[in-house]
Amino acid sequence: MLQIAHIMPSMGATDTLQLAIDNLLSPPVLGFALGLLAVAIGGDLRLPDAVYQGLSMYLLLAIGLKGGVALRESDIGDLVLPALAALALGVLIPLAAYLALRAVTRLGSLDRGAIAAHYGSTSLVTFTAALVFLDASQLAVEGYVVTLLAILEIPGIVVGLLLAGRGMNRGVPWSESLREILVGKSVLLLAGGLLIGVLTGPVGYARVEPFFGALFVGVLTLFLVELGVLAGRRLPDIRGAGWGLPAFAIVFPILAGTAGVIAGGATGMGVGGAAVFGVLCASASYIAAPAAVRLALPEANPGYYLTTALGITFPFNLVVGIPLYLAISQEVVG
Amino acid sequence: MLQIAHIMPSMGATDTLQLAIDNLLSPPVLGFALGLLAVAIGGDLRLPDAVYQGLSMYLLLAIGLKGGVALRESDIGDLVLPALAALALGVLIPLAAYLALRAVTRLGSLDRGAIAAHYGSTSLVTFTAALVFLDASQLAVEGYVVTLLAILEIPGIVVGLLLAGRGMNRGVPWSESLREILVGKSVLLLAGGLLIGVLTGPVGYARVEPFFGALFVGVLTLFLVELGVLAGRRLPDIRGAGWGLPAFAIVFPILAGTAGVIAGGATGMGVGGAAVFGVLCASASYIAAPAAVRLALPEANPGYYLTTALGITFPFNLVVGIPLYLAISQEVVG
Amino acid sequence: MLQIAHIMPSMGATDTLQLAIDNLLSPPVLGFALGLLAVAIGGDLRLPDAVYQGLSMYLLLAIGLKGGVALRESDIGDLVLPALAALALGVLIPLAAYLALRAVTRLGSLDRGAIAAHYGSTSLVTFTAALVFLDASQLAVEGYVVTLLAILEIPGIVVGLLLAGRGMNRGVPWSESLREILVGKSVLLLAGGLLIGVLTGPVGYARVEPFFGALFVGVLTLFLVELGVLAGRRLPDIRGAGWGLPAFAIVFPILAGTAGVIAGGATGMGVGGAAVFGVLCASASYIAAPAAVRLALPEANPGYYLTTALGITFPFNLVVGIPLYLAISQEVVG
Amino acid sequence: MSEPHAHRGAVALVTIVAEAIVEQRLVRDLRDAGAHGWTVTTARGEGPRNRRVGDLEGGNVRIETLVSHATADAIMAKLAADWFPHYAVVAWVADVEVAREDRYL
Amino acid sequence: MSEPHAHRGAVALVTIVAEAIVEQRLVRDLRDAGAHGWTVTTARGEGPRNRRVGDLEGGNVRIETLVSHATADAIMAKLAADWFPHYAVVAWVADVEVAREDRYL
Amino acid sequence: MSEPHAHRGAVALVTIVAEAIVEQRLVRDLRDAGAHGWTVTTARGEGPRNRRVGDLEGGNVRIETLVSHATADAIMAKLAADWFPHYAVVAWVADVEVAREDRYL
Ligand SMILES: Nc1ncnc2c1ncn2[C@@H]1O[C@H](COP(=O)(O)O)[C@@H](O)[C@H]1O
Ligand SMILES: Nc1ncnc2c1ncn2[C@@H]1O[C@H](COP(=O)(O)O)[C@@H](O)[C@H]1O
Ligand SMILES: Nc1ncnc2c1ncn2[C@@H]1O[C@H](COP(=O)(O)O)[C@@H](O)[C@H]1O
Ligand code: NA
Ligand code: NA
Ligand code: NA
Repeated sequence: MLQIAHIMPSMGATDTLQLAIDNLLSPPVLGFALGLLAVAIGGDLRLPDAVYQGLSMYLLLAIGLKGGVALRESDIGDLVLPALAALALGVLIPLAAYLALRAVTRLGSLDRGAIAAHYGSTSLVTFTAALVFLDASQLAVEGYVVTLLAILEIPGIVVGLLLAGRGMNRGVPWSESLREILVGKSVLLLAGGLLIGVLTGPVGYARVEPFFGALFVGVLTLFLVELGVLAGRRLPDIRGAGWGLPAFAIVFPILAGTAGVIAGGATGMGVGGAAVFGVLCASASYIAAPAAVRLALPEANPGYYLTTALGITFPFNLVVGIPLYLAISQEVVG
Repeated sequence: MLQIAHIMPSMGATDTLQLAIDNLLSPPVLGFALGLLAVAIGGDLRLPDAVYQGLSMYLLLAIGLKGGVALRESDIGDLVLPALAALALGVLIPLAAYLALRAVTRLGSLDRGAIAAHYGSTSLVTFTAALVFLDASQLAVEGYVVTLLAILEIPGIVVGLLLAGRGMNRGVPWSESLREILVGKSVLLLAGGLLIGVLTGPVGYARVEPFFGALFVGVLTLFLVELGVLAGRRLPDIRGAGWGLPAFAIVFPILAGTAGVIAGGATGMGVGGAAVFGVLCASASYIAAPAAVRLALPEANPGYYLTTALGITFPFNLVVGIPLYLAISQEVVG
Repeated sequence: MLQIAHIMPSMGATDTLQLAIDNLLSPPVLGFALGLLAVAIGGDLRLPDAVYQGLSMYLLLAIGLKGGVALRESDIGDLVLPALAALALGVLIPLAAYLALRAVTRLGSLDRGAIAAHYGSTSLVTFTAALVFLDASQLAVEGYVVTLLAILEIPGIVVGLLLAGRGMNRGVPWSESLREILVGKSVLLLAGGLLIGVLTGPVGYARVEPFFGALFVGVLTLFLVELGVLAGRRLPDIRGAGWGLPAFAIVFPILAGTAGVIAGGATGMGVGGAAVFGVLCASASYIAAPAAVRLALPEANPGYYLTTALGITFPFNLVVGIPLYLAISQEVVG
Repeated sequence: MSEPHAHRGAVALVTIVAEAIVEQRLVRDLRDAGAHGWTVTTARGEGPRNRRVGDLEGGNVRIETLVSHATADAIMAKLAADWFPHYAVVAWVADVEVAREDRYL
Repeated sequence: MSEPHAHRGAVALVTIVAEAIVEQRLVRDLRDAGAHGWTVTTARGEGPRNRRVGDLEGGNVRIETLVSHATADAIMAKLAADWFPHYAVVAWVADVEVAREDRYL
Repeated sequence: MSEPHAHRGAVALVTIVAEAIVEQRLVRDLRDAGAHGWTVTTARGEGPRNRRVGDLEGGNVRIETLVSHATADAIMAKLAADWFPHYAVVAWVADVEVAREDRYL
């Protein structure tokens, strides 16, 4: 059985449609669907809050650890260009989002900046789903991609907040809000995990792998049930928003994702790595960014930025985006 | 060591007494005993509520997943007759319980219906303990047994509520209570897990097996410590109930279990499968049923139905029942 | 990779400095450092309370189980002398601590007794970190060491409470406090785990090993992040305490640890076992003891006993002590 | 709650403790009675009756709602009629002062 | 709590916040003082004293009990005598209205 | 909270329910306003506004602080100025009796 598990996908690896179907039928994606379903039929599948918090801490630390070990293995020279590209896109993507939103929606600069902060940052879960997907497709991924995730997480938020400009909450300087994010759980655990991974290396990691490695996909599945519930609760808000916002939430990720794939290829990443880079650019944050925006831009309406990021873009990337960016990568890079 | 772990039990597989002892000394059963002991000496081993909720959600989803994968592997044709038998017993068992209780207790129809609902439904943990037990004894079990669990869960509750008849809470129609159960966590996770398992199949399951499969017995052990505490707290209530109720809580499961074994054999199940079918019929629900009964029959006294189902029948099945139904199955079916 | 993981350390096994570095770079220790760092930069990495409680219950039960299985395998004859030594040191160490504190601090007998209770008892996490460390260094450890942990846990607390003498809370007799500890979670789970392990043996344990065994180091790492936060919060309190208390918190463990190593060797334990015995004697409890002291000696100042036990001695042992006691053991015993 | 109240603030804080399993229904009744919002915390407890299945269902919930005194009376009446007879429910009302009273009336 | 109270309802709500470790003992004292029930929620907090070991023991518990004013006075007296001097405990009393007052007296 | 209060106890209990994400800032403001201690419980809830990101950030926190009436007024004023306009915050004040009033003034 396990044999099959590892051979079959690799067979379909060239056939992206097959991969897309495999992805659709993977436990994490089906878990997300279960969460949506539960909301649809008026049921409740929410994890206890403490468990939800604990699982998200586990995911952040685990992905950091894995990335740190891989980073240690990989040649820093190879990382320089992709890192610079990540920084550049971390600034350009929120700018593009801000302008795109002016074109397709009636939202004020405050809400546009708030949404831009989300698309400028990245989604950890989308990223990890992509890794699981590529892992099944047996495509190699550069060890330093988690570093790119860490690099992409913050700048986009800062740019978004700056774009929102005058809308700031007078009470607290937004630099303070930024500080609160930088020392917040998600950044600390991700960066801390990276550091621990680099320091402990494969030898040390081998001893925690049964916990932080082997369980990962399973925990992710459980976590996605919860995210499905949260996303499902957001969907009703879309109606109010007109056609502009949903359109943006689907079209923009494709454009940003393509840009990411190209940038990845141009900076020397392989097919797998460039696809993941695309996913990073296409995904919208719904953990770090909402917290930062809520603190710095309380007047911005979460009904807009949460609904687009979590309600539309996240499921779109999970189901369509990830295989799509790989297909693009196979065209452009492969 | 692991070798032994897998050979030894199979050796004793024919010797049911040996199996019964193995069962008694298995971590889950000993964990349950630890919970009882803790209550006896006035200690406290309760898990934090959030952890308890999280673990039970894990168990439901995990058993559903495993069952779904197995169901996909198994021939639907073989499932038809056992499924019909399950439906039939789902109606007959609560009826029998209701009548038996009139014979041996002084309880009114309200409380008798409430108890009948519990014995008509099934206990997930007893079921899983049986799987663990048979797994150790290396007896094959049909892949679709989890489906039978799902089929048996609800009808018995409905029949019990109907039998309780006029005792309904005027405030809310009991159909409403039923709806609340159907979209409740336990049904959603079990059915959802089945669906995910069927869709993702062995390939997808292989990727979450380290979490949902390998950890199962360990998590079950931890969970049973908690159930031991809860059961231990219920035991004092028995005294008040006279001899009728405890007698029912031990004798009825044996009869229902035997009926289940026979039905299993008659519908083409093997020794292992028929034994599990017996366990399903013999076990009394203490998750779905208490919730449903509490919502629909608030006037019924939990001191009766919880004490019998969780305080007496559950430990009896766990320690004596499971090996007993297997022995019966080896007689009748093997 | 795994090969390396298991060969490399053994190569360095003779070179203790190498081992010390390996220890410093092991995930658990780095996790602890991450927790300290988080506090230093004003961040928050605390686990939800329910998760923290759940993890500590897991660690206690897991270590008990493992110890029970090992105990069953080991010859009781070998256990007698070390057990007696443990009892003796369980009385002598708190006495020595009490006197040492009079020499180097101005604390009253109440606070001295409170601190003595902590150093008389032991720290489960330090003990397990030592096991992980020795496991990596491939040194054999007697199966019954967990029994010594259990033996050492309580007497030291009792002696400390007695030494604190007249300071007792008039409200509740301290015997009552002792009872509350004996039926408290930590003792029940550790002793219960031991019992379950002895009864179920290797065959039963093999079925829960993926949960209670394989995950252990990973869970310990997560747990140590939390302890790092708690320890970090305690550090500021040290300033107030003058030089005497911090000096005690570092020098006393070295002396007690050396005594433990010698006692271990004298009672027939090997290099690894004697080192662990040293760790048990050197470590200060921060779970059972603080609870007992808080209940029986409410007037004692937690600022003193928690800061020394958790804020200083724990990290010292984790980083310096464990390799040190092994080095001593290699001198004395090897 | 039937007798009239002299000199009291315009807003009442109704606190209800009930077995967790009925939370959804209870909240529905609160909304029907005119409450615009509520705060829920999970709780546990003991009482003279102790007939709940809380052990298995996650203990109790503690629901607070700021409402007008009229709504408070309606809620207490509803509880007395449909809830107290059947469920493990305890409720009390306190006078409180709030900012922006109108939000709760 | 010693001075007499004018025009107050028959039932008092006593709220006690204490370090979690003493919950069992505190509840015992409440029962001894005449309380028939209580509701417990887990809490955390800060105070001027901050001497508890809560960090390691699961923070604080917040215990509410509806009792007669006489019992409330007894509880506060007990707290003042045995608890305030030693433990991290804070308590307050409020007048509340309940249905079925007799249940609490 | 601006109008004067007649015959009230010396201590006020201010209860604030807010989205969890702002806990740290809120506590800071409480301290600045003169509160010496507070008790926090995690909560969830619904309200007319419902604009918080609580779902993703762990719901609400419920903060209680025993303070002098003057401090209570200062807190409510601060909330009205900086918090109500932007955040999902609800607050109320009740008169309570405490032992050792001085601890809170
Ligand atoms: N006198 C009381 N004060 C505070 N809470 C109470 C009181 N009596 C009962 N309760 C709460 O109400 C719940 C149900 O009480 P009962 O219906 O008596 O089982 C208990 O679990 C407590 O949480
Ligand atoms: N003024 C206050 N208002 C509300 N809760 C308080 C107050 N002071 C202390 N507390 C609570 O009582 C606990 C113990 O306080 P302390 O004894 O000062 O450490 C704190 O953790 C808080 O939860
Ligand atoms: N009338 C009310 N009574 C009690 N709590 C309320 C009330 N209205 C709002 N809340 C609480 O305040 C939070 C924020 O409310 P809102 O700003 O309307 O979203 C809600 O999640 C509730 O927990
Ligand atoms: Na992005
Ligand atoms: Na049954
Ligand atoms: Na010690």
